[in-house]
Amino acid sequence: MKPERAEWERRAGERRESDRRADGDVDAPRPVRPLPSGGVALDELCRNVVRLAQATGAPPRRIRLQDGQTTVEVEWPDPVAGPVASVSPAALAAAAADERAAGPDAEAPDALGYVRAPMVGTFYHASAPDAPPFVRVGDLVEAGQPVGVLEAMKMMSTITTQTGGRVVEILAPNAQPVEFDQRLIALEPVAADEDAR
Amino acid sequence: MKPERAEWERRAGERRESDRRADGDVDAPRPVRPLPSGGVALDELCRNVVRLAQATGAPPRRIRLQDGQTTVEVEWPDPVAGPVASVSPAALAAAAADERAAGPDAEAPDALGYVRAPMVGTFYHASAPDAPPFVRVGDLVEAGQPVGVLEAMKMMSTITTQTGGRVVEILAPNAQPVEFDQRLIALEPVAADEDAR
Amino acid sequence: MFSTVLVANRGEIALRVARACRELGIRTVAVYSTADRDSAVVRFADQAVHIGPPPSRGSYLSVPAIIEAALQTGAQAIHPGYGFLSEDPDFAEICEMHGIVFIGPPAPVMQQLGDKAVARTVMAGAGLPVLPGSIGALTSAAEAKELAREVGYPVILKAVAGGGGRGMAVVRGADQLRLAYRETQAHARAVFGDDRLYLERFVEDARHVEVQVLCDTHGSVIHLGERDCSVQRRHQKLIEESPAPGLSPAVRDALRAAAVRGAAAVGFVGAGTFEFVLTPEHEFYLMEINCRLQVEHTVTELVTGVDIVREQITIAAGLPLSVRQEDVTVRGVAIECRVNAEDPERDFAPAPGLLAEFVPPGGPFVRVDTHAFPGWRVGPDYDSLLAKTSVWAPDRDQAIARMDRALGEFQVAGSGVRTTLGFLREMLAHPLFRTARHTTGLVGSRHEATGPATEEPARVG
Amino acid sequence: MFSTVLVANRGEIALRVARACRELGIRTVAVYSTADRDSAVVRFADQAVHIGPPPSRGSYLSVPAIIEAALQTGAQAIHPGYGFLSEDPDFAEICEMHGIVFIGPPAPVMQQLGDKAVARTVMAGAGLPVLPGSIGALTSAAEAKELAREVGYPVILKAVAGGGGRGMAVVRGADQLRLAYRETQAHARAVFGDDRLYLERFVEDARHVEVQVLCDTHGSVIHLGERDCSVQRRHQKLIEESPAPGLSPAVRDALRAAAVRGAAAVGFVGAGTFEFVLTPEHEFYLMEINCRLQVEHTVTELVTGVDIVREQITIAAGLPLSVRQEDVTVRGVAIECRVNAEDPERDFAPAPGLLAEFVPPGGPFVRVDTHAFPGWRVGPDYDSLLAKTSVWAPDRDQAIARMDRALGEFQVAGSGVRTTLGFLREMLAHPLFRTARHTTGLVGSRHEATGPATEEPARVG
Repeated sequence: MKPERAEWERRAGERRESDRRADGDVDAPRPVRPLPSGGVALDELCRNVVRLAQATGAPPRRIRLQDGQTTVEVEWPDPVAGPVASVSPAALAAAAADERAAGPDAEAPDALGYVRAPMVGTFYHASAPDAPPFVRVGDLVEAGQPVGVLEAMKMMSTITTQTGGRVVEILAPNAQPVEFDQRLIALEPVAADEDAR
Repeated sequence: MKPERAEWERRAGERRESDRRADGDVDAPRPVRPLPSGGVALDELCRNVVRLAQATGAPPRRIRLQDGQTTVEVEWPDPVAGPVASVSPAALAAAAADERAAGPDAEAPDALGYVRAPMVGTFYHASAPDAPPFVRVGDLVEAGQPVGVLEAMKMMSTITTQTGGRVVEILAPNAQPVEFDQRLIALEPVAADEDAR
Repeated sequence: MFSTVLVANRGEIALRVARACRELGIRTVAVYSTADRDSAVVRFADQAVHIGPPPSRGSYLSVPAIIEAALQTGAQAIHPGYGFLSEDPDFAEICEMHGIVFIGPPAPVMQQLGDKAVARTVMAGAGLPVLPGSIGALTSAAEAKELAREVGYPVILKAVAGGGGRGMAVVRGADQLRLAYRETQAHARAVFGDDRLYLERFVEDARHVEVQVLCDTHGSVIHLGERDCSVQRRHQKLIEESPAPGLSPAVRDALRAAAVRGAAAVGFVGAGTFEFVLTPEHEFYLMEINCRLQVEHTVTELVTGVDIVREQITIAAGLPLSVRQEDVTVRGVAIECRVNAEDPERDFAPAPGLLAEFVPPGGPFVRVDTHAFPGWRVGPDYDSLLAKTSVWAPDRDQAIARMDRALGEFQVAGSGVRTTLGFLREMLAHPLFRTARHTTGLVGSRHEATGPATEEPARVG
Repeated sequence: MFSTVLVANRGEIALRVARACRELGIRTVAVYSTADRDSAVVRFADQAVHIGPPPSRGSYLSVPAIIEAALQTGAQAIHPGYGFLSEDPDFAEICEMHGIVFIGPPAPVMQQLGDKAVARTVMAGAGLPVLPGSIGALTSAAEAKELAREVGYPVILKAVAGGGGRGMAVVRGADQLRLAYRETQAHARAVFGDDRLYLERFVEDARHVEVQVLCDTHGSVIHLGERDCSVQRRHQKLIEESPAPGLSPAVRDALRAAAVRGAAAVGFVGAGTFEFVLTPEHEFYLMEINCRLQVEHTVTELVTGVDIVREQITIAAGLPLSVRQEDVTVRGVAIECRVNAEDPERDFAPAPGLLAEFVPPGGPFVRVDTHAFPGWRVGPDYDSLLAKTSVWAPDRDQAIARMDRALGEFQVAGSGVRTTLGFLREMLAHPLFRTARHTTGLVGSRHEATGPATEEPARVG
């Protein structure tokens, strides 16, 4: 009984977490946790929402922010009935659908690029247990370069990066399961001249 | 079947109407629960809400802030009911539906006062079928003056007005059933000097 | 059959009754207080009448308002639900005076059984086992003390006009009797307007088992099996099940037969419940008889397939019962949990508020009776019952697992809102409950005296 | 018993299966596409794995992704629900290769019954009545024409790999045969990757009656009565009920016996359905056999009390059936209505959108199976099933009244969202349905040919 309930609550927490992501961060950087206090969280939220609203021309319908004990939730009226005449319901629906489809890591486009898992499997940093890893933090990689191996159904497939850049972090540990679309490696874009060097 | 469904929809309309009313028929934010130590949080909230409203051109419908034991919840009226500058056809239709469903008591707050039914019963304008009505439109009445009779369980009770004024309209027809709290008679306040004349 | 029925109640039970009417093709009239103007039954009913302010004495307990509403709307019958006016013989009589059918037992039967001391005497006369105690009402604390000495301690003092778990006190020794008498008397006077008391032997480690009966106006008296309602907190039922677990066929049959005999003896009509106390030795004694629908009727419906509210209505319309005793079979096990808007962490204080989220459980063999929905504001004016979750399964273990699953998926959230969901799951997981060895002492409040006096009638059944 | 089961499906059925697992004390793993990341089963399950993008070929139809997810999470068994991979013998084999139990019939049985031409031949051999038609697959339009002449028009052309109401065309005369053959063949090739066809006599004014069977690995083969699923629109079931109304005891027994005989003949294991066409003269002929849970299993559960999903799981774990044939009794009548997010005013076009309001019906004898909740976005990626509403009552009239009541209180609203609620109530009120004289032609689309090719497997059962 107990573990089940704990699990449930954990999931409920996760759900709220993902609600938050799905609802809130389209364009603005996600507040870095932990948040020091409700006031600061609110400040952060509002600053970002202002940017969001200015960028999109339409206020969101609802925003909720929660961190530990702190929760901030904001809802806007349904634009269909409200004074926002410029946005059609269809456009809103489409926008929301886009948002929904964006995936688990649908974070604001930040400066980094990511190599993502093309499917469920086990991610390996190297081609064999005793081989050196394909890439290390700090390495410069080019588009098309192998950066790891994914094992699924006993089949090994090489994972290549679609963009070049500098490896900032290996996000998925070696020989661990990964889900579809999970971020594996973070890449920092490199200026063309630097890239050329 | 059909009347049942129509009735259902009518009731659903009523609910929306009263939701709207419950949400607050004023423009100002309405704190639902006072805060023991949340003065700062509230301050912060309101300041930020102003920024939000300015940025988006529309006030939010609801804001909730919770920090540990502290909760701030603010609700704004649905824009359908508020002063909407550019009204969409959908909003108009919704408003019209609300009005239709709202019944006799759903009027905007106005300068009028009302004599209301103290309980369910049948309202009579006069003390007997052949007697003259207690009041007519245009009459001046004083607080405590009889203005009608309510019959409930075969008992007649005199209805008196609690405030003085000029009778603007007799809202409930003679010898018809009325519900609790239903508006029976509309009174217009009369200036003290006029009253004295 | 009636063409229009007025439902003189609120909350989940008003919706329950209105649903039964709708299925019978009967037009329904809801009545509501100002606090309930947006309630589920007001949405659901064919017509709704605003009868008074939030305090129930001016609305759900206002006989004139309800009668007027019935006359205005052309209702031919009134279903009183449970609580409020459901066991008020005066109300039943006034209905009759106005040509309105009261859906419940005849007023004289309610009068007789509503006086617990009289009911005790009448039922003893009909051969039902009653606990040793007073014959009729007590006249003084001295008489009570004398009687308690004969009966033997512990004893329980009960208000003659009580019921539903209120107006009673357990007394463990002679030195406590006088004070308990005074207090219970004062409580009874305050709550019921009738300070008469009676006294019985008090059974430790008892179970609460009750038999559902149905009686029509054609002389049929049947039972629909029994329920165990031993999981209580301060005499308020929390979890109920049918059939009562662990009874021998002989005891089960004797219980059911006693109820049928009792119902026949008083000329009962409608749906009623015979509540018994069951000792650890599986001897049983009549506690009281309820002349109304019980909260927990759902579990009986789930195991028998009989729609008790429908039967109440058709009986009141003069029709015979839809089933004979031999058609009634109890299949599997049903359990009901009462999900209340209360905070178990704060001694079950009511925790009202606006329901931001409300997703009841669903799926196989789960039934939810609730008036709540997302956006409904649970108010402070009435009792805290939020939803009844009932499940059915072929056996008790599966029913418990199913209930735990159902409660686990019940999502209720809202500012200020707390529920007993977690507490109920703890009770379900309790080894004594799992093995059906629990008594009314399970929740640990059995020895407490009468609860606080509140305006609302308690909804124990 | 398994300690962890992976549910390889989505929507209401994924939740249904996860609920059964929870009640059995089994840890549940949900898999989800990006479109379903906030779905009810993801919330409910003990663990959830993101397996692919919204198009089902990369997620719910991706065998590698699902097997990997099972291996990662330590799932010992996979329940495939209905649709998607539920009747894919290759998937069942791959599960076995990885040491994972596929909860369903053995791969060879699915292989055999999945080929409708083979199934027809095998079942005819086992003595089940099949309609006059081809033995094995047709080889040419000319052969079809010759056969149709023998059998007599109208005939129906069906894809060997079809099922679930897709890949079929009724042919009323020799002049239409060649075109229909070409079109159906092209359709079958496009949708099933297998263009083989077979031909049968087509029965006008037929009813669709199916028998639910359960078979364990210990040789027990039982039926759970039959369902009538004649209310269909373009071969998609809309309303189902159990038992099938208006059958004589002889026909009912013969139907049930035929299904049990057929199941035993092929060594069936798990839950299956034998679908029959019932002529106006109450002769019946086998149509096809489904090797999976049906959408409408709920009505059988309500009348028998048997939890079919639970039985599927315990059968797969090697346990014997929980009931013997003599323990199975059909009590009362159950009806299911499929509430789809479709717009009946626009030819039942899917009407997805965000659910602003979603309050399913409740109360006595109503069961709702849904993955929807307020705030859930009904997406365009999958089928439009929003909720299954099932009711039980002692008789068919009461069940219809109860269903109408339940659908009437179902509140669904959201921008763009339309539902079939009103349409279903019209069907319930139809005189032919009320008197159980309806056939598959009730909705008026029986004579239409194959529907449009869509990516998703149709969820007819």
